[in-house]
Amino acid sequence: MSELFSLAGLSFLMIVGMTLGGAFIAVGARNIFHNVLGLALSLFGVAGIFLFLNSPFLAMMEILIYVGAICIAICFAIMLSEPLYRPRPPRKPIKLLGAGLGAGLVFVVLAALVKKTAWVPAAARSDDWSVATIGHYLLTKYALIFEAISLILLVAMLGAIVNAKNGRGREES
Amino acid sequence: MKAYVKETLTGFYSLLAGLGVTIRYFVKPIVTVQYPREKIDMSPRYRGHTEFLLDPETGSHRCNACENCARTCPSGVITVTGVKVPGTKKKRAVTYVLDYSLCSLCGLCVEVCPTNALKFSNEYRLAGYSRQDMIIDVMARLKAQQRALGLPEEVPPAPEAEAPAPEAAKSGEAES
Amino acid sequence: MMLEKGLEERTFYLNLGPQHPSTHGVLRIVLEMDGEFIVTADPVIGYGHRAHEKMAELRTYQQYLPNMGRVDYLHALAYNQCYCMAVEKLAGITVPERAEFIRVITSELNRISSHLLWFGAYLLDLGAFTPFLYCFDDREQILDLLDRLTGSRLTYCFYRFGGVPVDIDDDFIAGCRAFSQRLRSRWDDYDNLVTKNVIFIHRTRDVGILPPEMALQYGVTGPTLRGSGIPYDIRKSEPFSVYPLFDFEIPIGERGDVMDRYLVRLQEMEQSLRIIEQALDKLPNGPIMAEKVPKRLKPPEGEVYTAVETARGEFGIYLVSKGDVKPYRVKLRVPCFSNLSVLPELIKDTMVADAVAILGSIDLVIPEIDR
Amino acid sequence: MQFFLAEGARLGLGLIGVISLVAVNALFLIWMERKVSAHIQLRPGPMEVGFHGALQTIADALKLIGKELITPEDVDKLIYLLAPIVMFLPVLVSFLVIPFSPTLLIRDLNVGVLLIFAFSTLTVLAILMAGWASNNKYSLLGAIRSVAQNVAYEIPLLLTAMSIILMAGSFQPSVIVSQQAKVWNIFVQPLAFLLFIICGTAETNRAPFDIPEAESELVAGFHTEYSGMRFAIFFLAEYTNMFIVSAVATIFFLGGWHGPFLPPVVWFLLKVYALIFLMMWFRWTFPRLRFDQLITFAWKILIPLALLNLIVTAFVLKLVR
Repeated sequence: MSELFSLAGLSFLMIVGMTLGGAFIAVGARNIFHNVLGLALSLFGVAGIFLFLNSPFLAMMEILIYVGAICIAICFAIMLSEPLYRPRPPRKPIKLLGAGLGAGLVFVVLAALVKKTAWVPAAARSDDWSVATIGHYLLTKYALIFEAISLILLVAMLGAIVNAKNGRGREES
Repeated sequence: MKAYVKETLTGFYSLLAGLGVTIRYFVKPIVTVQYPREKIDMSPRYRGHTEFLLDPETGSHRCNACENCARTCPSGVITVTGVKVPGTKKKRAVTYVLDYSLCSLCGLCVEVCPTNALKFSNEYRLAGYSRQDMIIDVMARLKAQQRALGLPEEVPPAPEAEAPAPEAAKSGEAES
Repeated sequence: MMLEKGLEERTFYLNLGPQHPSTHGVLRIVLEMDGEFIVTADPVIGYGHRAHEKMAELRTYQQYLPNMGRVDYLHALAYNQCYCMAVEKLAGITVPERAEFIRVITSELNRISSHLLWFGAYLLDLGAFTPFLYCFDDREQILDLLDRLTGSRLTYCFYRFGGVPVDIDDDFIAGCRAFSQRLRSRWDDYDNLVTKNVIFIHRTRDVGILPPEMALQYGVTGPTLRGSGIPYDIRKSEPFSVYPLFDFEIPIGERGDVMDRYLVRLQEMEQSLRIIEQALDKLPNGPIMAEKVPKRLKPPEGEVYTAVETARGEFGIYLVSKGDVKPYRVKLRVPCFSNLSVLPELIKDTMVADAVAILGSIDLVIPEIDR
Repeated sequence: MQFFLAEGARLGLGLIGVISLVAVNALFLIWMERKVSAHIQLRPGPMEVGFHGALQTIADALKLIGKELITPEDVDKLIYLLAPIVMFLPVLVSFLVIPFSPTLLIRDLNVGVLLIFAFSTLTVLAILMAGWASNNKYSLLGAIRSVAQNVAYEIPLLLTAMSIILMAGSFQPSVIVSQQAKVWNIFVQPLAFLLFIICGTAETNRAPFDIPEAESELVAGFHTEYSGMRFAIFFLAEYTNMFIVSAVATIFFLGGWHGPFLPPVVWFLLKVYALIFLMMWFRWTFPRLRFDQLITFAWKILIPLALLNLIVTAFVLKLVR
């Protein structure tokens, strides 16, 4: 327990707090823009956890892609959503309960998994984050994931183009 | 494709040309005037507010308070009062006050003056904190000019029939 | 932005003005926007109303002179000229030729200075700051010249009924010639900095196209009309003063877009330089003031309309006299009012950035619209 | 424990150094911008406070500090207050990894370049927050424009950065710099340099890409409603962003601290300020692009060129190695 009060421990607590707090804002806030900001905060915290796991590259990617790109994209979507001055529908207790139960279930399953897994110490991984290594991994060990992501992105882009084409009907300008 | 490449290249060249112009001006000497430190001379015909022309013969003004200027002024800027000079049928101005805040600098008063008593001053730095500062006592300016030149100050002829309007005199005092 | 329940929220309203950097005055345009696109535009005028027309009825003919420089302060001399022409026509005063020449020279100088200011301010609207200062450097030369002649730098009140009060001297003539040389030497820089600039071309080409028919319907005049390809210029079509003596062209555009209006104004400056040079060459000797202009002008009963070509278009004065020292009625036909009325048509379905570009290209002087 | 103390002291010193650098740099840059614009426009610029107005920005900063902090009605208060901070923090973080000289750098991270790019994306979030929270249509329009612009320009920026990272084979700034001891990358990758400068100008929202704050259209864009020190922080962040973009460009293309005779730090700063001058020169020469043209420019010209550059780089590297 005492190691939680070292510099590293304190920062860990801070990061976990950020992640959890951000997550709560993300689901709890009633202003949709606040939700996104909460999400950004939470993802920022996740990046910090990656740092603790000795994966600075992933941490940076987390910020670059999730905070920098995804959240911004969500903000964009918000601009197209219902205006905020509209009265918001009241919360239904049943829905709240259901959501809470669902989230609890996921948590329990994850926790059980974490308990069961025999964790390999991180030291076994290499510390080499050069471009060559990452490229190598992407085309060998993680090739399937890489390709799958590319496909998804391609589909998303095509969808975006189709939507943009049909959306406004202002092609002439 | 060819057009695309060509447009990109010519566009890029045009940007470079623009940069060339600005860098050439960057090393040119400046053209502006550092206003309160430096002052440019106004052109001799600059239409500032009016003031009395100092008649070199008499060493004083030529205004005979005919009030042509006051009447012709589109904005009613001018208040002039005069008294009868004893022994003649002529009048002579004792006060001449401009409300410069209303003046539109058209110069009609100078043109209409039968005795050519008025001229434009070169003063352009006229700033004030209140409307009172914009009321210019032309007679006081003339007297200051006379003092600077060492000319005798003119004693206004004793009022015979009409006395100068008290308001005008008062505002003249406030100014000087 | 509370909207009524019935109105759907697809659009919103944006106030461009009354105080906005690109309206150059107190003009307000209510824009109904769909995102960055403008659905409708509704100009609201009258913020700078000074009752110039009513003032004419309360003042003598002479006293109304200074007002004329203030209707459109950027091309004040043309307004002066128009009013003087109207009164002279009414009172039957003939202006000596030399005075007419001086009027043309100074008015054309003033036109160049107006166009230069427009050029700079327009680039300012498009986000380029520097050309503005270069133009002002050039414009300053004109102001100095006119200052030395007329004694004023902006709201000139120079022409008088029957002529001009002050003759031009050799210094002024030399100054005009030096200026025309100087301005010509600057065209290259302006071209490289602005006209050929790819960003500028993209911002102005095919933006805000004003078809000639629409321009005629709305009574648009001046460079805005000529940009649409209609060579209507009062100096040629209803010649006044001594303009028929000079050889100059009326530049017109082809497509009627913002770029064409811009080019027309640039070329007009060149034509004005030509007029000035010819006028200086042909300048006759003689009096500068008509003889026997009464100090208390009482034109006979009657009415008269005169028009001149200002930097913004046709300016006309309709003057009714009942034989009094004061005009009975003065109606000013100002070009910007008509030019503004076409604006909603032009900026419909464009983006805000284009709206600003189009608004600038019409070259509005707001106090002139409000009068 | 000792490691943490030493590291903590280093970070603390670094933080103080960075904050003072940010402040002094912004003061200097604002003065420089005024002088550069003034001389391009044939005027002298500020001349009154200090030698040639050198202290003018300090006077202005004092004025801004003394101004009332206006919080307009109906703003989203929390976000409204947070936005300047979110704008400013990532700027500070980026300084952690900028190598001013072989020795003068706070943390030599092996993902240093990524860190700068990652944190620079937060600027967009801050602008969006400011624009949204201000409850002003001009602000919101500015924010939306800013987002679209930054998303569009980040892609070519990262693509050009990738070609340099490919050459260096590392994300570590000091490694990228050391590899340019003999030949600067600008001579190997002139196109990439050009693209990087263009995208960098766009990323910092500077003219001709300053549409989020286009004054002739949107009054002041996303920071229309901000006053006093809050406004000053946006200003500070803008100028510090300029510095960071120029510093990254220096690391990538101009050989970082390398240069004869003068000490490395001086060389580094000289190069950075030369690039900043270039950006100022752009600003005072060009008109502003229209919003859609800006996006078109990014997608139709910059991204294809950046991709092409990346592919050619990879190909040549494969051949050489």
